Amino acid sequence: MGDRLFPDTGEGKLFMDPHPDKAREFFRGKSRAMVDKTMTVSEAVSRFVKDGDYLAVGGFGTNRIPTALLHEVLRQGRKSLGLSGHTATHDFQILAAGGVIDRVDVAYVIGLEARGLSKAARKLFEEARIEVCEWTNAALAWRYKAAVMGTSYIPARVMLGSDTFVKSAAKTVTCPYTGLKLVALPALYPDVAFIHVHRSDIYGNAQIDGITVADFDVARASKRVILSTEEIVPTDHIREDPARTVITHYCVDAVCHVPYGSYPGNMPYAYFSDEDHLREWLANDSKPETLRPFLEKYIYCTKDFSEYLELCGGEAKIEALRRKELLR
Amino acid sequence: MGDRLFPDTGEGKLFMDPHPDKAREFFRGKSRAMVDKTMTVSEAVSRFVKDGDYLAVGGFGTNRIPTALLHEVLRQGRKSLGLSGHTATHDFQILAAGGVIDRVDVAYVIGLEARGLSKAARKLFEEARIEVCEWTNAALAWRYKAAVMGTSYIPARVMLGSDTFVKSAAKTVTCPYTGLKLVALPALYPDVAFIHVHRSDIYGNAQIDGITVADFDVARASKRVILSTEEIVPTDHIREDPARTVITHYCVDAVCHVPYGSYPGNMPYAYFSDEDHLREWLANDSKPETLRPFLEKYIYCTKDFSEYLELCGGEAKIEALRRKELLR
Amino acid sequence: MSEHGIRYNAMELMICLAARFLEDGRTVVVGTGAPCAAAMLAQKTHAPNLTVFFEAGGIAPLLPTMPISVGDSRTFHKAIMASSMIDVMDACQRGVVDYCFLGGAQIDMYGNINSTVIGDFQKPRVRLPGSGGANDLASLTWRTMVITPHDARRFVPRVDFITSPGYLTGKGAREAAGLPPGTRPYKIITNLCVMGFDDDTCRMKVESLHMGVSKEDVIAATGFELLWPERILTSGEPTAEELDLLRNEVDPMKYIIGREAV
Amino acid sequence: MSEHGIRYNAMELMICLAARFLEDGRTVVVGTGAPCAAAMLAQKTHAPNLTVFFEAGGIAPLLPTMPISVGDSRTFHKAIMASSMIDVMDACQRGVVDYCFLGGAQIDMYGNINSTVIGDFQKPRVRLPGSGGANDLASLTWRTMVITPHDARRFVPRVDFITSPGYLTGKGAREAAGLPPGTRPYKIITNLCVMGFDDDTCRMKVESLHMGVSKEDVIAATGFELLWPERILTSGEPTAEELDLLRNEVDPMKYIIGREAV
Repeated sequence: MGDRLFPDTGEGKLFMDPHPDKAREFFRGKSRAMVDKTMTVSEAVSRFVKDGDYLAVGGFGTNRIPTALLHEVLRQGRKSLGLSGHTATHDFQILAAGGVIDRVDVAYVIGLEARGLSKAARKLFEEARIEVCEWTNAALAWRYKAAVMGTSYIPARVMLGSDTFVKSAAKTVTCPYTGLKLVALPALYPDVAFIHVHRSDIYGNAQIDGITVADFDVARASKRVILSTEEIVPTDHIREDPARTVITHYCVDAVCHVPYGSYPGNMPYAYFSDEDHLREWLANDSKPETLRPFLEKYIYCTKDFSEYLELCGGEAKIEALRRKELLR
Repeated sequence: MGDRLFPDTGEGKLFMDPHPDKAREFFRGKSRAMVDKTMTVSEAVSRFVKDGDYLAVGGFGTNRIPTALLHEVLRQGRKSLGLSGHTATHDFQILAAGGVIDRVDVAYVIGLEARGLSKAARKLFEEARIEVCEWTNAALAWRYKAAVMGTSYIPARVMLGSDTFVKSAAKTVTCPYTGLKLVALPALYPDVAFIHVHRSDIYGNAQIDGITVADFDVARASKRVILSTEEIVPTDHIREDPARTVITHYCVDAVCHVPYGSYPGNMPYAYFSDEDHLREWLANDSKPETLRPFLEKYIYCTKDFSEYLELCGGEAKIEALRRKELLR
Repeated sequence: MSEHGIRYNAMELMICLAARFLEDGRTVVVGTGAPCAAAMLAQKTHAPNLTVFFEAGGIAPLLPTMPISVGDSRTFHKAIMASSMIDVMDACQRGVVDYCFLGGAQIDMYGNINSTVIGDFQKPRVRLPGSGGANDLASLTWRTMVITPHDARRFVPRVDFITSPGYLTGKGAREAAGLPPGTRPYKIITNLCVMGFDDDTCRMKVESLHMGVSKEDVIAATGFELLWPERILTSGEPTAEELDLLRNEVDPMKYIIGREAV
Repeated sequence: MSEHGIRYNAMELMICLAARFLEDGRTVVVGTGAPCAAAMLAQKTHAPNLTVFFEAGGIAPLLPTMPISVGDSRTFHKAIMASSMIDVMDACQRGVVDYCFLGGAQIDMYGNINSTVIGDFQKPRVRLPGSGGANDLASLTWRTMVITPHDARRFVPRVDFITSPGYLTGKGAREAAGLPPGTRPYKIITNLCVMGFDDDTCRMKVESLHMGVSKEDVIAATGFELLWPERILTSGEPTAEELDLLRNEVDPMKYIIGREAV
């Protein structure tokens, strides 16, 4: 800063095309039919996640996260994925540990908030094994919103003057009404989104209890959406209280029934985060020699999420976390 | 069209300043305290609506409309108001009949959808007694959204190529990422908003059942907000289900308890619209000689909304409309 | 009128023809009246999986009766979602919505529609309600349809005001204006005929005449020169099943089909 | 340490001092840890009407325990609204949010903060989490506060990376960059002192030294030249009431106040 002219374009790479006409063509071809989309996690990841895809993850790092879907990406050995690092904490930790991502739009990554930092995740950056473009939480939220709106950008007032801007792929624009300098945030249309919800019908009409974080927008901005859900409910249940719906069927490609699917993350009103297991993750991902057996044990050698959950303490553990969540 | 170059700026007048710094200064000074904001409709209109103010009305024309507040504006003889005509049907009809508005951003006005058109409202235009700027429903919704976001505009893809654009105050911009031509919709920060809700606490934390139309945004975009509410509930009630909240206290200036306050409009899950009374309005506002006595009877000579409601049939009428709403 | 001895009126015919253009598994934004009836009929016949949006926020309701307003409580009765106008308009702009239905006071050979003003804008002879969501839907949904009475006051050489864009001035004009590529006026369904648009000139072109309607009838009721196909088809007629559903399930109170179209 | 014989640690002192800067009837975005504790303490003392936001969407909760994450279920426990990140960020950009608290690995004399990278960006010596919402809050809220340990590794002449803007290069630089006028870094609260910023130079300026801390202590722990007032005040100490509330109601499990600050 200071002794140089501030650029009007960031140096970062724009990983995803913000052109709304390309997104429109995709959305035009996508079915809006209410057909049964329930399938296993394995089938959903196998059908809707391809090597090289750019991924958006719902929830907030360790809260209402689609753990089962993230694990399955590792199990199926996907590679070269891109990621929207929108407060990506345990989700980023899993993907980084599995070596499945090679580029990331960063708002917040590698940290697990107050819990500390993932050394395995940090190493990706320090060894320059990942392409990085900087943003902020609001910037990524508004980039999703621009996509939801089917426009190519939204103007905002963040990142201005900072190196966060310099290392982003943003550009500045001048407001035609006020002459203000604004940041044009390019629309972000992810290839695929993973979102964990409280309940969904078989078509993907889904409810979330509590804060939605950015998931109203993530579900609409993404070309393909895989839901994991605590519960599958009849469509009548959705229709009884239509103001509760957050995600609608025409956005969704797959619905996977995964009870406790946010574990070890917090699921509001259902179960708290398992801080012991998250500490175990942080301890084990600090060195390759502990990380590999840890991943073998919990992910690569488990058939699915229910086996993982059993290893972690199963129903008894969930019951304890439920009591914690409900302050009992 | 056709034989002329299409302009990159509409000819219409921008009634409200879209500059976010002016709005920020206003919002900075506005109290965010949770203090008792309950007051009568008369006090709310008297304190928070000034001659010349620009008004936004919640709901959708004949659905969940703040009738009591609109009537009170006439009773208190406000003048030279501006209006956001965002599917303004019966609300527009009331304001037009009272001669209190002199400028309007039009998306949809003077019509009452399938019911027909208000002749009194139409006459304002045909006699050029009102300044007009054209927009669309989506454009006004996005203009509110730009204000909610605290930016000065949002780009969109409507109005392009049409005379609606030519008679708007919009400008076109070029997207810095795609080169696309887009319409820059200027932020709309109304001076004051009237919104009718199902329930609110005394601070203005409020819930709406059913579609929110644009009211999530209207409440946040507007400098001053007056709520009328079917019911006042304890704040604990709001806190029991925080995902239901649509409007938060720091947006709100006044909370007026007005049961059946959307009458003769529809209030979802509570009472249907009174089509007979709306027909009476249309019949009577067709000529000055019938309009004036009609307004005298229902508005100017009634003390408040409850007197109006009594004239219209009171509880018995509401009970009939409730049965109709609930399909009984 | 009927070939097979089934009687129906022009409104019933238009609704049935419109319904047939709505493909299953797609999305449509409807208003009140005939478009809503057409969508409901389509759902009850060939398109059970048609998702209906109302622009005020109702998504995929189970309509208990005909709505009076695009935002009344019927439009989100047992809906999949009671959402917001911006959610619906965002979906249109994102390319998720396939069809819309519009009406208007004037329409020209390129499908441009006027619902704003007759005469001068500043001091109009007749002021109309304005765009509402019409311009948005005509700009953003993939295929715009119109159900309208057919007369020369309405089908004019030049609309006084383009509220909602059709093909504007012809081929390429929508794209040049910045409208999303691939969106277009699709079908005009009147009490006389069904019209589409010629791919090359983007001008309105008759596709089929209703039973008992002559080419001359249509020409007389149209204020501009229409294009005609080499072979003029006859529009299909409502089937007994369609009429039964329309009269007994879609609009039993005859709010819509009780009106004569002209 | 205490003048009045009440013992408290540095974390407790910083939280109490921070709480006092939060005016009643205003709004603050907090994260977990000390900022959250400060806001809770302010609510229990002079600012019962302080509205607390969490950036993931929790608005005005009744916090039953200290949140572990900015988005965990505590952050919207019995909240006024369980909203979304965009609603909170929109409120910040609209000018509705008065205060925020940030932290970081490095801070310079203009209050610019680095939480992205130490060393080279492409191949960093130490990679940090990045902005998260920090840049947003520093750009958009009216007054940015920092609670941080005070040492020369942290208070550096030049941050390796400006993640979140302070005064950038000095007077007028925020406005020139396009940031909303009137927003600014406000208070830096450390284990040694409270600092503000000089109106003319926009440089960090000591306001008060904590009890028992000397000017030399602060100079030694700061990697750049600080401005000093003509008369150096002594920071207030926590009152018995504040400590009681902090220890018994705000953080009874001592998640925050059990940590030593340095």
